[in-house]
Amino acid sequence: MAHHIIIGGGPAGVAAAETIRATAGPEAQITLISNEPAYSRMVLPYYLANDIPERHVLTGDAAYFEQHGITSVSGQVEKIDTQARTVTLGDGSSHAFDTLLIATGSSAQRPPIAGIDQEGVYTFWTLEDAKQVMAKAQGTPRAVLIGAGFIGFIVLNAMAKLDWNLSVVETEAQVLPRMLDATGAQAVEGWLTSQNVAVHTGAQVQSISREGEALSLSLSNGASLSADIVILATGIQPNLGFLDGSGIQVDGGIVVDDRMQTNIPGIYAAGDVAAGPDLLNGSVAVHAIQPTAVDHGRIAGANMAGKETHYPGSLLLNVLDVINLHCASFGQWRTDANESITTVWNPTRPIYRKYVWDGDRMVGALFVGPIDDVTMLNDVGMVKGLIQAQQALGNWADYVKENPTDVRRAYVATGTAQQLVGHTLLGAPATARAYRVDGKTPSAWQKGSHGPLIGSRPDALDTLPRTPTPGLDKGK
Amino acid sequence: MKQLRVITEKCTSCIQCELACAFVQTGTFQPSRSVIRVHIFDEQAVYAPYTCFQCDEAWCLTACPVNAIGIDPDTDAKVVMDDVCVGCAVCTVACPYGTMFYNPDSHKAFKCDLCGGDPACVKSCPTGALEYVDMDQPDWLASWADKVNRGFQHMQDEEGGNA
Amino acid sequence: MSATNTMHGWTGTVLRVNLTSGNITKEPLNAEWARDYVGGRGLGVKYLYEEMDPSVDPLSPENKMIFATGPLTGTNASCGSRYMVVTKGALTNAVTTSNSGGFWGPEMKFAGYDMIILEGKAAQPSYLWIYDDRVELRDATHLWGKTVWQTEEALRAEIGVPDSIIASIGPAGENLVRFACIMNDLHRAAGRSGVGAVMGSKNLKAIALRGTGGVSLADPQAYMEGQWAMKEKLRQSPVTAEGLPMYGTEVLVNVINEHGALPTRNHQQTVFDEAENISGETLTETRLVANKACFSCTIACGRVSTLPGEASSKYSVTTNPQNWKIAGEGPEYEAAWAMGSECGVGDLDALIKANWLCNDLGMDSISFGASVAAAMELFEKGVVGQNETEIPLEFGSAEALIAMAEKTAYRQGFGDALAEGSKRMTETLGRPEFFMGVRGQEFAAYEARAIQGMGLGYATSNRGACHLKAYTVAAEILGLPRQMDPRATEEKAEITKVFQDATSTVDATGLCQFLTFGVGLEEMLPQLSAATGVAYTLEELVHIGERIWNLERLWNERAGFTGKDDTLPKRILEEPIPSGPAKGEVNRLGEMLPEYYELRGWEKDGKISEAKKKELGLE
Amino acid sequence: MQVNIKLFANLRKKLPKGSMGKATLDLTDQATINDLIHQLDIPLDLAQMVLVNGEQTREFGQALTDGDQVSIFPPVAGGSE
Repeated sequence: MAHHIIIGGGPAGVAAAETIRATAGPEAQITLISNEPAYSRMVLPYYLANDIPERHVLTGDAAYFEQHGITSVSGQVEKIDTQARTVTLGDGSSHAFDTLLIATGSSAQRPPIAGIDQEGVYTFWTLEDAKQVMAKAQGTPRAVLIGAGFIGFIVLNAMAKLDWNLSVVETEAQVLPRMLDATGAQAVEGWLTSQNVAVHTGAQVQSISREGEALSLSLSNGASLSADIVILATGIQPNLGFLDGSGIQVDGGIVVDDRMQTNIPGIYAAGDVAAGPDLLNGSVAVHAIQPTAVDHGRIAGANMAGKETHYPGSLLLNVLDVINLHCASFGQWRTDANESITTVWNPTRPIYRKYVWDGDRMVGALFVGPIDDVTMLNDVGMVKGLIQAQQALGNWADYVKENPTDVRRAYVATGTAQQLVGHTLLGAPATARAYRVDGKTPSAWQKGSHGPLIGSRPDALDTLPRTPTPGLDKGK
Repeated sequence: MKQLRVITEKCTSCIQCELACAFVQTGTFQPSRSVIRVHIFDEQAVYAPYTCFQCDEAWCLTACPVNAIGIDPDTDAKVVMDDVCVGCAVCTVACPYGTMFYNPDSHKAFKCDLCGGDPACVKSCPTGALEYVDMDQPDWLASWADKVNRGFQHMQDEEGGNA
Repeated sequence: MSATNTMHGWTGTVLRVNLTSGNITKEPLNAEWARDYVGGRGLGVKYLYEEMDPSVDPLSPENKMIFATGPLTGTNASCGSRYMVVTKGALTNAVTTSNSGGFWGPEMKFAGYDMIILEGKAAQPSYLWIYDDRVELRDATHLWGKTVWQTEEALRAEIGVPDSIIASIGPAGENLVRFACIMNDLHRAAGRSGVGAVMGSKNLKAIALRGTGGVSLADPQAYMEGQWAMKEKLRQSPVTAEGLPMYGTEVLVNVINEHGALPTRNHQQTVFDEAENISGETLTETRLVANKACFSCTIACGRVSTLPGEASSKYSVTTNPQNWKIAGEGPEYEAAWAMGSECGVGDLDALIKANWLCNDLGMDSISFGASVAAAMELFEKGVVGQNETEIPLEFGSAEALIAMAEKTAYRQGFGDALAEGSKRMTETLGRPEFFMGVRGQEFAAYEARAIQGMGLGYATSNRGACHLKAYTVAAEILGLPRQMDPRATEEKAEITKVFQDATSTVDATGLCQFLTFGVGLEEMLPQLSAATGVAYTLEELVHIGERIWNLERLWNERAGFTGKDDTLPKRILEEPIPSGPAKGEVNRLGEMLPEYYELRGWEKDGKISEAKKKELGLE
Repeated sequence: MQVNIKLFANLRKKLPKGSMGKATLDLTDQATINDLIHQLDIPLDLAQMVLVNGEQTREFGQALTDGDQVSIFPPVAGGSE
């Protein structure tokens, strides 16, 4: 039987392993090589915030992998030989594969700041990082977050939940430069200030020095910050170093086709390392986000198992809870050309929406608004649907441009849900992952039986008569 | 498997379904915490409750980084397990139907779980606009879309004329 | 939030907005008053009574306005949608309690308030934006002049919250039309007595709401059993399960007309020969698009009607034709009567159009229609001519009706006279006998000469002539709870008192009066008690209704009203009905009123006795 | 004898389309209101309000006379602001 090797135990790797098993059946030989336990990075801040215990961070454990016939190998891949079709690990061991998936993810960047290697300065990327920060934090420390990007903000939210005293320093002129435009960022910055988070944008940290127990940060804008903990969140880079000389094509990420296959047949890539098809424009791009990693893994897994499956492409999307301010972004939101955007901006709430149009199709969107705004959440999902389906809105596009907070009508009238429903990535209904924290079954109603809550309803109530509605065409 | 069917013609927009849903989800009447939402399109005189279809692709489930969403073997409903969900909200942007919600009190995702096979919304609908029946795919979306669209077309035809 | 919430059913918090100073405060609900007056109409009147001098000019800053919900508003109790606007009526100078459904009242509860009390007058046009505990008084200069529908659209866009619920006034309220109303959800009205004019006098254009809180219950399980039981009874009632859902209130056009009790051409006749054209049957068969429910309503009497094709352009609308969509709500029976038979107009399309105009411009379609009818009689009798009115105000003229709707809201030409309501208009023109109403407020759609009890109800109604404070039509025509002879005066004092008191209680709960066609206080009681945790008894509920009724009366006494105001126009008391089934009848108020006073325990002149005040805890 | 009948609300479906609820019926002499209701196939409990020449009556055993005007309503209600 074919031997499938997967490098990397993150979401992409695990999804691929499971998909191979489900597709190829019990005979397939699967090996998962990873230098870390299988866990989800984006969950680490919630671990930091004490929302979840450590075991909830894991996406699989030894018992689970064993039960699913996945050989788990701990180690660092040093080299891939595409001719011999082997991978070599740091301990010198070599493993032969029939198909290979590279899902090695990315690492945190360390910016060149004087004094960055001191105690009390942490990246927040790995489970080990998280443990270090948690060990260091006592009470409600003063924390400085360097880098106001997506990852940084999840950490920020966790620190805010813990009531830490927070400052944020961002080199670019705005926070969340890769998730929001200037107006959206303005909303977030105002909100942060109202939540007692000090925001320094357009400022670099020039040096970090020790002053007794505390750290002192000197900023390019002249400010000086005192901190107990400094968190570095200045971006990530794909883990590609071991591919040098392998002949695998790299362009920002590992370039893959719509089956997630690299330029070398039988070798696939997925997740943060992969530059895969973009849903909207046919190009390839790295979308280093959780849902894309899982999609990549599933598509790669199916193809590795011999079931030819094509990926329509990933949609760049992000979502954040910034201390109860909800932010979401989709697709190509970057343009500011008046003719192709529709915006709603209410600085006091704050509420911000931006839709980007290509003709009568929506190709990008931004949302900022209070987290308790249930209608916005509704619209966020529907806008995702409109973009994903590349729905031609016809006259409804004009309607949405005139009534930007009324997406629902257009969504319904254009039959977008109808168009999306029934379509699946792998040509079959998705299955629930078998790995369950604490062995929980995803069964039924967790909030207790709702029978008593809703009371005993008389059976006959089903049949209240109602006027048969003649419908609008009656008058025609 | 059984699914919710909405008969838009029968809906009067009374939102009894939302109230029942919020009540079983939270114990109080707060429609903003309901995961069934009645879309009221007054200009087209079309009203319809709308909630998760328990779709085959289960975008929420595959996107969840902690595997907090599973499939209830009894109902096929995709259910969120509160104690596993971390509230990252990724499912809310992954779902293309607008039917994944976020509870601002608990900071958890929440969605229709079909009440374990006895949906409170169906129970509370006074006009029979909601049914819980065997269905492969939701079969009412097209007629709903058609109604809203026709109403809109009609509106546009009338525009400009002195009504 | 300042008040701690230990209450169930009630939110426990009152929002107070002083429009003069811009001061916004939250205070705990007076729990003792809440117990004794329940909510809505009762509690609103109690606060108004305690806080305000009843003799002030209703359009002065000294008048207060209270938006009050009941403990069942916002629950899933069938029809738990109501809020009440309590203030001194611009039309009547009496206490008024104008009730509306839709989604606004529940949203106010969800935002966390049982009541909103407005005081003073804003320096410039303003609106209130309430998102849970965040309350802002904002400039509305840019909204002033907009119609109700435009205001809702513009405001919703401006605040960026699509599901916000808005109550607003239209041009009629801004221009202090005496019967301007407050509209919410485009087509729902706190309709009568000029509450919209009071809001306009305060420079308040709108109150926009978004609430994400909930209504909690003291005993959820008992409550749920109670609400199921009431729904089951409603399902069994042919009125609430079939009559109202199928035909709406409009079905009454034929019913009342067949009884010879449909006031026609300013009460000159009581049978309308074109009744069929404007009936609920015709509306349903030719113009109905859907029926629509208010929040939590299992009846859904609301009519969504349409004006297709030619019907749409039959009568021109000069103001804001861009507002017109393919479908809108109404007309309800009262509107169809006031603008229809009372004006002699038998064209349903004209009525739909005039009704939408009233909604968009924000005025009470009953008082508007009845005022036009009075003007038509003035025109017919030559008191006014085309020089004054520009348009011939002939009975039956749909064109005149529609033109006057626009002119009245903007107080243009003769519309300025109409905007004062028919009492002031007929007095100014020297013919007060053409005013058909009580305490300055025009009658509703039931001829008091043909239905005797309604005459007593109109004459004693605290907010001026009104069908909603004692709907004896239910007994006298519809046979609910038992059939009474409409032409007889016996037992009418008793049924009027019983209905007045029971209705006061229903109005205090937050529930809709239409429930009473299928259920009574005994069905509401378990829900009310389980929601609030107050162990009310049926006797107490009746007693509460009586207390509310008497407090309103006491308020009116202080505002200067006496037993002399408990009367009906000369036409109703002295001119026999000329034709039809009720031919020859007059209203025999004199036979009923003394008995009524006695049953009420009042003095012979209608003054509330000290003993009664003491019994009800009013002094 | 002949009586003129008017049916209202959903009782109208008892008569042919387009009749607007109105008809003139041939009845045997001495026919009562009950006979009429029976002939029209109206369930008794739906004949909530019966008016003979504008007067409500519950005396369904009452004999009708030639030329009477009979109106029959099912249970209905109304009255809103």
